[in-house]
Amino acid sequence: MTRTKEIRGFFTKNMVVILLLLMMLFMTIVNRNFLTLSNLTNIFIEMSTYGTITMAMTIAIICGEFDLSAGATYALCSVFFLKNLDTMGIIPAILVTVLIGAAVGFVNGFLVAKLDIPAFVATLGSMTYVRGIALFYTDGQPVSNANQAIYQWGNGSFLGIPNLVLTFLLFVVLTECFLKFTKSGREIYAVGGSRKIAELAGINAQKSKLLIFVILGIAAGIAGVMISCRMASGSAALLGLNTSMSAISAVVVGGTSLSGGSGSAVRSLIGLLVISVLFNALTLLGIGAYYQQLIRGLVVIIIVAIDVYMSLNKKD
Amino acid sequence: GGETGQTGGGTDAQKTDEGSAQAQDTQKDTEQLNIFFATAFMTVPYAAPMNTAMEEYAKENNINLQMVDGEGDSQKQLDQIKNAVTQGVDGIIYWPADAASTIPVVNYLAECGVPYVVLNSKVDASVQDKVPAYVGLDYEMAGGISGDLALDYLKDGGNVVVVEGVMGTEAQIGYLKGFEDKIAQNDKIKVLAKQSAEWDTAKAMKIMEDYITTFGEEIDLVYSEDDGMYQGIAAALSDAGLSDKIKCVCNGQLQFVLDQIQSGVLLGASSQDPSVEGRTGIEVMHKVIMGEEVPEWTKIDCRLITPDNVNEFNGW
Amino acid sequence: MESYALEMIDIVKNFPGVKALDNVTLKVKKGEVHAIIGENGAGKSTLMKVLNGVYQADSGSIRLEGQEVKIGNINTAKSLGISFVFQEINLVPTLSVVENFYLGALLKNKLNMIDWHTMTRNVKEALEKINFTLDPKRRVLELTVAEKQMIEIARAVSGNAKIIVMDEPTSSLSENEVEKLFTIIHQLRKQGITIIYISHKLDEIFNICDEATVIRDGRTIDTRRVKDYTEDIMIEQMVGRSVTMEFPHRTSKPGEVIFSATDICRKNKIYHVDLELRRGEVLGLAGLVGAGRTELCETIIGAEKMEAGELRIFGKKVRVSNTRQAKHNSIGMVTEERKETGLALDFSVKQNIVITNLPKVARKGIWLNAGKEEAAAREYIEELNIKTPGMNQKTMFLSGGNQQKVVIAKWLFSDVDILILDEPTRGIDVGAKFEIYQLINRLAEQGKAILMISSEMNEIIGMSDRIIVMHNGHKKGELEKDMISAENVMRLAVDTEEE
Amino acid sequence: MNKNKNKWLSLLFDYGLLFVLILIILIVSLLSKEFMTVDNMTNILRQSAVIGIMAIGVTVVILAGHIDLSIGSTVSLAGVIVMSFVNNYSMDWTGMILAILAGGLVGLVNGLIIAVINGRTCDSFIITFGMQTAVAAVALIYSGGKYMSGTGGGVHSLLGKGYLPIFFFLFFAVVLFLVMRYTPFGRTVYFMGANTKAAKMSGVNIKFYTTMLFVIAGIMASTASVILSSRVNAASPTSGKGYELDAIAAVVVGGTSLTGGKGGIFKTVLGVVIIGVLGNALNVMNVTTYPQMIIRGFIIIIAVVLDVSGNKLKNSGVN
Ligand SMILES: Nc1ncnc2c1ncn2[C@@H]1O[C@H](COP(=O)(O)OP(=O)(O)OP(=O)(O)O)[C@@H](O)[C@H]1O
Ligand SMILES: Nc1ncnc2c1ncn2[C@@H]1O[C@H](COP(=O)(O)OP(=O)(O)OP(=O)(O)O)[C@@H](O)[C@H]1O
Ligand SMILES: [Mg+2]
Ligand SMILES: [Mg+2]
Repeated sequence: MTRTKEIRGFFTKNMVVILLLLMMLFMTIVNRNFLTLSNLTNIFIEMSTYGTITMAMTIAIICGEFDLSAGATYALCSVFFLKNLDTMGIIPAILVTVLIGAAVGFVNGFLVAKLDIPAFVATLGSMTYVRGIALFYTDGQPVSNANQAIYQWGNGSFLGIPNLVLTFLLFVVLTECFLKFTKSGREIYAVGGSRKIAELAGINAQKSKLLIFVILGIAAGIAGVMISCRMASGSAALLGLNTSMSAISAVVVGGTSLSGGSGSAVRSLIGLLVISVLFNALTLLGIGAYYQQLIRGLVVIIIVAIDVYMSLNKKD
Repeated sequence: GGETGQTGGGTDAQKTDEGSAQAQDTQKDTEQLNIFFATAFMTVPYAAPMNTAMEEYAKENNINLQMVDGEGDSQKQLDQIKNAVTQGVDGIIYWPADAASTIPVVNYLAECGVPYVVLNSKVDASVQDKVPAYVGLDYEMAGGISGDLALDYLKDGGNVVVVEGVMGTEAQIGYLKGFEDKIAQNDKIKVLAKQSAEWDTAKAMKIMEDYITTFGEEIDLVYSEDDGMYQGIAAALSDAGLSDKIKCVCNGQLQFVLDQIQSGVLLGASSQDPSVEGRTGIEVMHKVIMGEEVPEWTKIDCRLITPDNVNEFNGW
Repeated sequence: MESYALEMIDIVKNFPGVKALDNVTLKVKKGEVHAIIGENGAGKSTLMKVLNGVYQADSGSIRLEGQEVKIGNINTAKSLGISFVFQEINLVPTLSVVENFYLGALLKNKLNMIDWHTMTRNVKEALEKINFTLDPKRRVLELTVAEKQMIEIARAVSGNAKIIVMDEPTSSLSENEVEKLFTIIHQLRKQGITIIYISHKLDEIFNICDEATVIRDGRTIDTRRVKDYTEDIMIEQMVGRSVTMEFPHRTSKPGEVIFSATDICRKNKIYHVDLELRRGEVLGLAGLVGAGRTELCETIIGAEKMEAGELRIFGKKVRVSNTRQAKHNSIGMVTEERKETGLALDFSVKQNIVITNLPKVARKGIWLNAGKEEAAAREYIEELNIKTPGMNQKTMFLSGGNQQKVVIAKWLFSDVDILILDEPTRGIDVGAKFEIYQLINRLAEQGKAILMISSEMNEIIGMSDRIIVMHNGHKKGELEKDMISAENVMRLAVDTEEE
Repeated sequence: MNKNKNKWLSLLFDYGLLFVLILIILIVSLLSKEFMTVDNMTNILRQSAVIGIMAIGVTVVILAGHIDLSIGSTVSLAGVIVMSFVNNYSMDWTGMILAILAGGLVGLVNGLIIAVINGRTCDSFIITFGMQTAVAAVALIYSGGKYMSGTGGGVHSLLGKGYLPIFFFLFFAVVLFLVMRYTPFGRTVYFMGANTKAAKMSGVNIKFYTTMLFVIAGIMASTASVILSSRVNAASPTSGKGYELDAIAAVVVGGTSLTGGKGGIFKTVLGVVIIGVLGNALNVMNVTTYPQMIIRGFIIIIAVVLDVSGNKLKNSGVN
């Protein structure tokens, strides 16, 4: 009785991991290109930029918020970095870019934390104006930069692991540590779980909310630098159009509820992997783009629906 | 036909690195070629007839064609192409999302040794010389054809409004430049306003309505950068009862455009046939794989469509 | 001259439209247990929220051990050595017990990182100290209300607070846990810690308090040693008139069976429960906290999935798979958590009252009629004596007891024949309680069948025609009128032998 | 004295949007003589009709504490369905009915899933996002990814002409306004938004209501799409992309709270008109695309800041 319950609990808890493993197993059997180093590296490289944003999004979602403007910020930071790299020099350009990301995040945070604007609206507004600024700044033209140093870094690797993947993994580890072992991190959980109760316990919820948006902005800035290094180019019109929603879906597919108060970086990493592996598999299997899109939508619906349904029945 | 994005189906799963392995497990006697098509946008209407034409050619020539949707994301395109190379394809057709982001893709393609063709949009000038073959329209020339028409219509000068596509795309830049260069020859022609409708019919209609409000019958001519947007412009003009007073020129040969030229509402258009573009693209790719000589730039036929010759064109 | 641990002098606090505190003075002697009593809405909780800095007083002063202090926020209160057990549970549901214990004050190690190890150990010790076992790693959302309340108590007493405020700490505790709490309070007093104790249960006051302050309508009425009080004086001071504390007499006799439930099962919660309800009858549902009474009733009204079982209303078999069907079959339930499941706090009193039966205030059942709505609201505000500045006041601004009355009003308005009342008097002052008892009688006399859950022994014995006792999701027994006694109920409720 | 001041402020915030609207209209009329004409005003309303119909549909969902991100894709799907009939088979009525039913079906699926899993706001956010992706794909598959333009003629091509779009917009707005304001159904939706659990325990069939609300939003979106396709006499499988955000922006600019239970149809109409007037004004004043985006973003934020602080003031102010 309890045994079957335990087993069921295990499956419920680890549904996504099991799904990931099954998917990988299936792909390994049907397609010998799947389990190759280069394919797996490709999967990781692609997720490294928006994965970085996903980590910050995880923090925000734990705090009960999310950000629709991350993709626009990402685009703004990328074009800014590319345009100013030559005049500023690499390190200052990186710093200023990240600072711009942080500034956008601060505005969002101020609106949400101090003025009590729902994040959906605040970031919907900033999504529009930030992209407007990016487009205005570049006059809508794609920007490129021939700087070899950043290009080599963006496409180079260390000990066989691509630099971008390393940066991303570092970000995962930092996020996990921040969430688990720092006071600010734990306060984010408390505020996400219940803002009122956290405040009664003397936690400064406004500070936490401000912080998560600044972190998001910084992450978008870093991701902007990363993509610029990899592609040596950026486009205010095209970059990051789906990034925010992809990041949110990855977090949710990983099993973190949008209602806040729980979640972890590792879970989001798994969510990212599920989505990336799925994409990769569908492409390797030669599924057409329209059907891929259909499957992608259905997968999000099904995973989330099962997850929510299970978590509601878990109390039994 | 919803199969636009669909390709050979299950056979892809058995794809292997060496072409020889393929022959064993299929009943076909000749070796099947694997061609990979990395689209910038698979879901834009323009892509649909292009894909269909390519598939037809592929079927006729026993080619296994795999298409993927880059969703306008240059990084995604890079990764898709890397994956394709990992899988071991015989040739890659690359339709870049934007010019600037092509640098790392072309660098990679040049390095990996897989033959490739660039389709629809040019690559960044800095890597132009590495590209073995480009298939595409000369957008500037196309814009020039429309410009000539305008020049002809507005012999005594007049006022022009422009409805533009997504800013920063090669098409938008070329269409505008070609057109503006031409009408600059007559300094009595004035451009009153330019707004971007982002290739969207409904947005174009709104912009046209607002043009009508602002300038009324001061407008003598509308230049629509593409045919899809023209549908919205035509609707706005006919609603306002101005179809006779305000004339249009546009680029592209949507069936609707041909009908309107036939009935004399639309002055004329520069032709752009996505089917021809697709078919030429894969044809050139095929030739490149077979080791045949191809020109550096295979220009897609572009002519002026007028009521006299409209029957020579196939609408899409 | 005795030394006071806390003096709150001439505190005034205004809310829009409400003078919640009107020159309240409270003086608490060091090392004593001091009770604050008063009707619902008297201002007890508000006074305590002024003490912890959630609200700022409009005027007045606070002195701790003679020193005047300003309390701007809860952290100041904490640092001054005042800790709180709030009327509402204040634990973050998604976090573990350990983390809730240290909420806002997590321990860090030398590396400035969270010290999980030490914290877990400390929590275990703190829980042991109050004789309560619980895995500190469990998430709070998995816990029962009682367990949560015990954590709050353990948290408040574990620090080195000099003053501990407990605002109705026993309202969701079972007898057993109340005992534990009283033991703790005795220990604390021995250690010289001052306790402020707010409760509507007068027997508790007489049991553990040294001194009591009565507050009425935001004003201090009296402060006396508890031994100088009698229950009657206390009640009179609270309500401003004399009230008999006997349960009002009911004239009606139970009639025919109008509702029966057979073999009700709910997965892992309720096992094969049968019950019958007669017209004009009050059936008590007794049991310890967590016995599954709420769960049973939620199953009956279709709020939770019924695994097996059969419902008959007026002899006819009915299917109730959601709450709407229950209402249509004339069953309604006043839930125990009024803020969570009873009211839309953003809605006005009027809107909350009419919500269960909107067609009744609509012309032709389609168009809502403002006049009818107001008439209905006015009627129930008067009948239940709901204290509100007006029927358009948002219910979030009412005191707990008045909120409860609105929830009851809402179900009275729906005209159901079978009314389930889950802890109808929890957190309600004696005056209001009496009114609710009268109301229950009136409903019974009108021929309604009432199923009343209550954890208060007096109440369930005083009000019921018949009592069903539950334990762990099982029906343990049924007591007819002549068998009803506290001993019999307790014997069944704590019965540990399993069938 | 202080009380009086509060009263004025609260009045200002209550009708703040109306003031903002009047202010914008005044300023723009001064700057541009073309703006303040009957033609242009009808023009604005006609342009706003599509987003407007979507917005009032989604308002109902938002009032109940949910959200629907799939309505943009529903517009795309309904558009290609209706145009495929208008063109290929010349059966406008069949096409329109099927298109509207398709919208209802999308809503039904949304609603059923969310009802079955007892989804909260955040769950409907992500479920309808998945639906957005899936429905967009269905539109692509159905149309083969192609443009569909109409040949004109027939009932369908009339719906988008002249005053008809405005009529439909106002018609649906009035109907839904009356339903939400003066019927038990509407009141129950507000109650659901204010406290879903309490609504459930008060005998509201939450699952039924949730499903119905999404169906309403779906049908409104597909109706909007029929009008849109008629207006431009064309549809593409991506024509509704991003419309859901425009519609939701209009709802929140109008002052309906995303947490549910507060706001209403009238506010949404106001929000739609403000956004419409603003967009038109910027176009008429020949502001280019990018600065327009920047201004639009800030307007959304400012409108909501005003609204939220107004509510705060009211809750702390006179009752
Ligand atoms: N935030 C607020 N805004 C407006 N009025 C309030 C607010 N908080 C409390 N009140 C009012 O102040 C008065 C005192 O409420 P309080 O909660 O202190 O009563 P109480 O004595 O604790 O009652 P109970 O025994 O029911 O808990 C009530 O009339 C209540 O309606
Ligand atoms: N022995 C137990 N240990 C832990 N949880 C329990 C135990 N027994 C019951 N519970 C849980 O306690 C919760 C409270 O149950 P329920 O509300 O039905 O009790 P009740 O008899 O109505 O008590 P009350 O209403 O007085 O809190 C339920 O979630 C139930 O699953
Ligand atoms: Mg109280
Ligand atoms: Mg209970």
